[in-house]
Amino acid sequence: MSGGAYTVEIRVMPRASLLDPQGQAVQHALQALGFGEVASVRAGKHLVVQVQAATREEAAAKARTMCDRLLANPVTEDYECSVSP
Amino acid sequence: MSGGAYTVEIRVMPRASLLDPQGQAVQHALQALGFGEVASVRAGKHLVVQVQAATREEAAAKARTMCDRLLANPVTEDYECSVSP
Amino acid sequence: MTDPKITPELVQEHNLTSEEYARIVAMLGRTPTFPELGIFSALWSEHCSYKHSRPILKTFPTTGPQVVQGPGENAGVLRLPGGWAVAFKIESHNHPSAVEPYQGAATGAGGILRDVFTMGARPVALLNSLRFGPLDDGRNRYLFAGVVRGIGDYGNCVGVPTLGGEVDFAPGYAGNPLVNAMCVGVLKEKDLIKAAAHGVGNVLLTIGSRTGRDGIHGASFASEELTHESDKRRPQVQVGDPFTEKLLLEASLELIASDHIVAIQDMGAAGLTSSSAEMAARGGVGVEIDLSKVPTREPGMTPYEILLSESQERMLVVAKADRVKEVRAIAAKWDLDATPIGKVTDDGMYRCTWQGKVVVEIPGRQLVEDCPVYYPEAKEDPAVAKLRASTPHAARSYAPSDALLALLDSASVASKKWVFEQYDSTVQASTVIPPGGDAGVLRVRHEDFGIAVKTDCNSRYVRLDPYEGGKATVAEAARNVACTGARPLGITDCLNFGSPERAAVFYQFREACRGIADACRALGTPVTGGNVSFYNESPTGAVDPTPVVGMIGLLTRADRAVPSHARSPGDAVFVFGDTRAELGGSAYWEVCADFVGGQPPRVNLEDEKRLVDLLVTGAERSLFRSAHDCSHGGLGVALAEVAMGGPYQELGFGLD
Amino acid sequence: MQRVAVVVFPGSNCDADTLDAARAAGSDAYYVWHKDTDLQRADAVILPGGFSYGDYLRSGAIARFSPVLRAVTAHARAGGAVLGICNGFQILCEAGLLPGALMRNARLKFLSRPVRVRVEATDTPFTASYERGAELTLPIAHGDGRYVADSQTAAELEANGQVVLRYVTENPNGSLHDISGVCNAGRNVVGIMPHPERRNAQVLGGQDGARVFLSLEARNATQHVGDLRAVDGRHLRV
Repeated sequence: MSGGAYTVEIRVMPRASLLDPQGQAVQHALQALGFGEVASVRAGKHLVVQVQAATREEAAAKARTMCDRLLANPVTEDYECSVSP
Repeated sequence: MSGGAYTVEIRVMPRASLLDPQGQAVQHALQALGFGEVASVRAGKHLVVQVQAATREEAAAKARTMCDRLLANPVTEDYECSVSP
Repeated sequence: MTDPKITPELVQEHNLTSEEYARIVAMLGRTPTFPELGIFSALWSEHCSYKHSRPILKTFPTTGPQVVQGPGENAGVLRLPGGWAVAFKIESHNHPSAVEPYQGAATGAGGILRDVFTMGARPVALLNSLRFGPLDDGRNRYLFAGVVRGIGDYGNCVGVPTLGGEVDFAPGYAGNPLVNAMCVGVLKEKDLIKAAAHGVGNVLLTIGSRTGRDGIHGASFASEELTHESDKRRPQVQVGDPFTEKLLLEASLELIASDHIVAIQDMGAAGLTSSSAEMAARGGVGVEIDLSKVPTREPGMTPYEILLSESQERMLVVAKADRVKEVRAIAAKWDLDATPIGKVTDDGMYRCTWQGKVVVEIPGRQLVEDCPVYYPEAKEDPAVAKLRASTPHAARSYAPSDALLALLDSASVASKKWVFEQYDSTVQASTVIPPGGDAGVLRVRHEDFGIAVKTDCNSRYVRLDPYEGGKATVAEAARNVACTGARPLGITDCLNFGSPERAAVFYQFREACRGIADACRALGTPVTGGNVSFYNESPTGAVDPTPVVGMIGLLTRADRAVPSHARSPGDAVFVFGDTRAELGGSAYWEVCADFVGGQPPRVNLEDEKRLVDLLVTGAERSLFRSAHDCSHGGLGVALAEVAMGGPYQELGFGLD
Repeated sequence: MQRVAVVVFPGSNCDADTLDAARAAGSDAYYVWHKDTDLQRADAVILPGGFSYGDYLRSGAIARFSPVLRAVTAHARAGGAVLGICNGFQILCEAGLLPGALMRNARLKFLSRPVRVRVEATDTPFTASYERGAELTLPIAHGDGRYVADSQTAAELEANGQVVLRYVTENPNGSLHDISGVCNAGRNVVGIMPHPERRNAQVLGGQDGARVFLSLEARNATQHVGDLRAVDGRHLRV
């Protein structure tokens, strides 16, 4: 397997239209701690995947397939991937 | 409150040396789905906070304080913040 | 990375006294290696050796026709009808929970589950006894929420219902919360397996998760007070994985039933060291372990770290020499690794090698049995005697109804629904009486009998009068169980105290144990095992003495279990027993007069025995529609609980 | 006597309860391991409650890829009866066999308590022997029971009468339209959050859940509904 090891950062967030109780709970807790200037909070998952790939583009494509198949639920979540190096 | 609204992306991950059952489960699942080239997966939280601040640096400083006091568990988690614009 | 040189500082850092170290050198005839020092530090810690409590524990009654297995094994076992038996135990995970409440409590639940299924029993109920500082303090609220969520997430995922427990709040626990977890399992008596290694040549295997640096110094860490300094020396936090635990549970029960193995034990406090050494000592054999074969999770782990790691969800199995393949097949079915790491020998030595070199060689029996035993001084703190003799200056005059409302509103007395509704209490479809009543009751499928389970301790009584408090703790647990109609059978105990090296604390311990022993003898409920947790102190001082008792009761007919809430209008209400002017240590004085003092109620054990007999007989004859114990808060609170406790309708009382 | 396959995933913990409840109702119930792909001539398939794969990532997210799901999907496509209870319901949604999804409870806490639900549809294999509109007391025990669906799906569910159970008097987890259970368009795949297998005998506090399993037998037996009380009686001897 030529190419090298890439690190993919994947961000999976609940759909904006959906109720985000976790985000709301964190927001209220922050405001209770005196961070009145916090307007909103959204809470989701962060995944860091080490993957072998020939090129950076291939790593990104693989990441997207993983998200579509498993890592994100299309009914309730959106995702974003960023690959490094 | 002068200044403006900043978006802070916060990444909260379990400490590297600690057992990460969720990361392991996702890794095995991806490998079972045929993504054999996945070497490791680590799973954590992703938070997006909208905050009012005078400057970008102040927003970043506030974000770090929020993480130290509430958003990250110092015993089991590490965090990283990035502010935009 | 070479091992550090053994220096007096290093010995002291391992919580070994100079006399203990001298005894080790005499035993080995040489200076111990670094891994050996680690092993002695763990096995001779208070947590593993009970060196300050063993003489007192020997005074407990531990025999009876219903006792299948008394103290000394991973769990106690009592006999049930139809060839059945019940394995149960309670253990503490106090210090890890003070550092990280969620994982501390979760791994406490995981550990106690393994202690029960390692006997061959299927876990059927979990209970937990929790103590925190007052809830007006943010840190205590954080610890409280984290512990409850940790226990819930773990127990719910493994699929064992939580059927009871208790939660209490007092200033004494502010720096040092108590998290005691109890597990109850059922098995056929003939399937009981003991954790004693035997059979020269039989193979030792680790099964389950890989070994990491979790909780190193866990065992000795539990045996030392929580100081600010301990924050720096915080061990790697133990992280639990309930999903792997569920696989380990099923694999272990399948292995035990398969006859391929001769012994099995959970790798609990002090991990591989305590499990292998205890199994060898119980079987009177030697073991040889190749530490380089132990599967690790982190690179570059040293023999010291591998021996002492407290990574969770790991079992040590002794397989018949010719059955290793079958053992690994069963583990593989449940997606678990099973790795041979050593064998049983006949030279009585506890030996470990690392990359071909011997790094540990200690006489097995002496390692476990030669730990010194201490007989510390016991003297009551005069301040407590004075407090016991005093009464509140002038209790603010409360109208009875206001006093009752104040009591019902206090955290210790108020309903704990917020807590137990986070625990799955109906998984396994065997719950006859769910949490919230006097005791949890479960049925055993396709059998008539039922099992009642309860944990109890009134730490205020124990603090003011340890002997009477010890008696009261056992009596209250027996009453709670009997209220459901179950005959109390036996107990396990988790004795949470401060430092035994302080005369005032050891007086509390000795007297409380004397009270427990007397009550167990009078009520016919022998002690089948348990746990001692000393050094529960923090910068603010020792915790209140909290000897928690876990009681098991037997109902001849599960479908005749008696709930505690009122059932229908028109039912007659009785109070059994007489009410004496005993307000010492009462919730009333505490809430309404801000005073925790006075002589706590003296327990008449003969009366308690007759009350238990009455409750059990009455239930068997279906005379009672409901029955509730009158305890913390008194009669008014008890009646309120009976009226409000019903699942749907709110009933009232007309009383003279 | 119906052949009922109870699927067991690593992490399922209600499989034994579900097997017993199906047998108590007179079915020939048996286990199918998640790695098998043969349902052994099942008339009905039940995905029990539990924490398949530890509920890691999302409840049911990993279990849906187990080999057995291919056979379950084929069984469902062929009109065969499929029931998902709690975690089983989550798996069926993740696998696309049921519309919508189950998310974290609104108050973020695991909830274990009896709740009141109303039977909204009786033309499914698992609710045939209930009276329409009947109110039941069933235990729930979940942390991710909040049913969600986009507005269009929600409208279709209501219009087609695909809501099978609805919370009454109290919505414990913030589910859309108080939904506690749904079925697919073909009405042969049903998902419910409450646990009927934990409430099928008086000793457990009530038997409101028994008819979920009795429906399977009754629907295919020639008896009419009246005989159910006899079946009910026999069933009580558990």
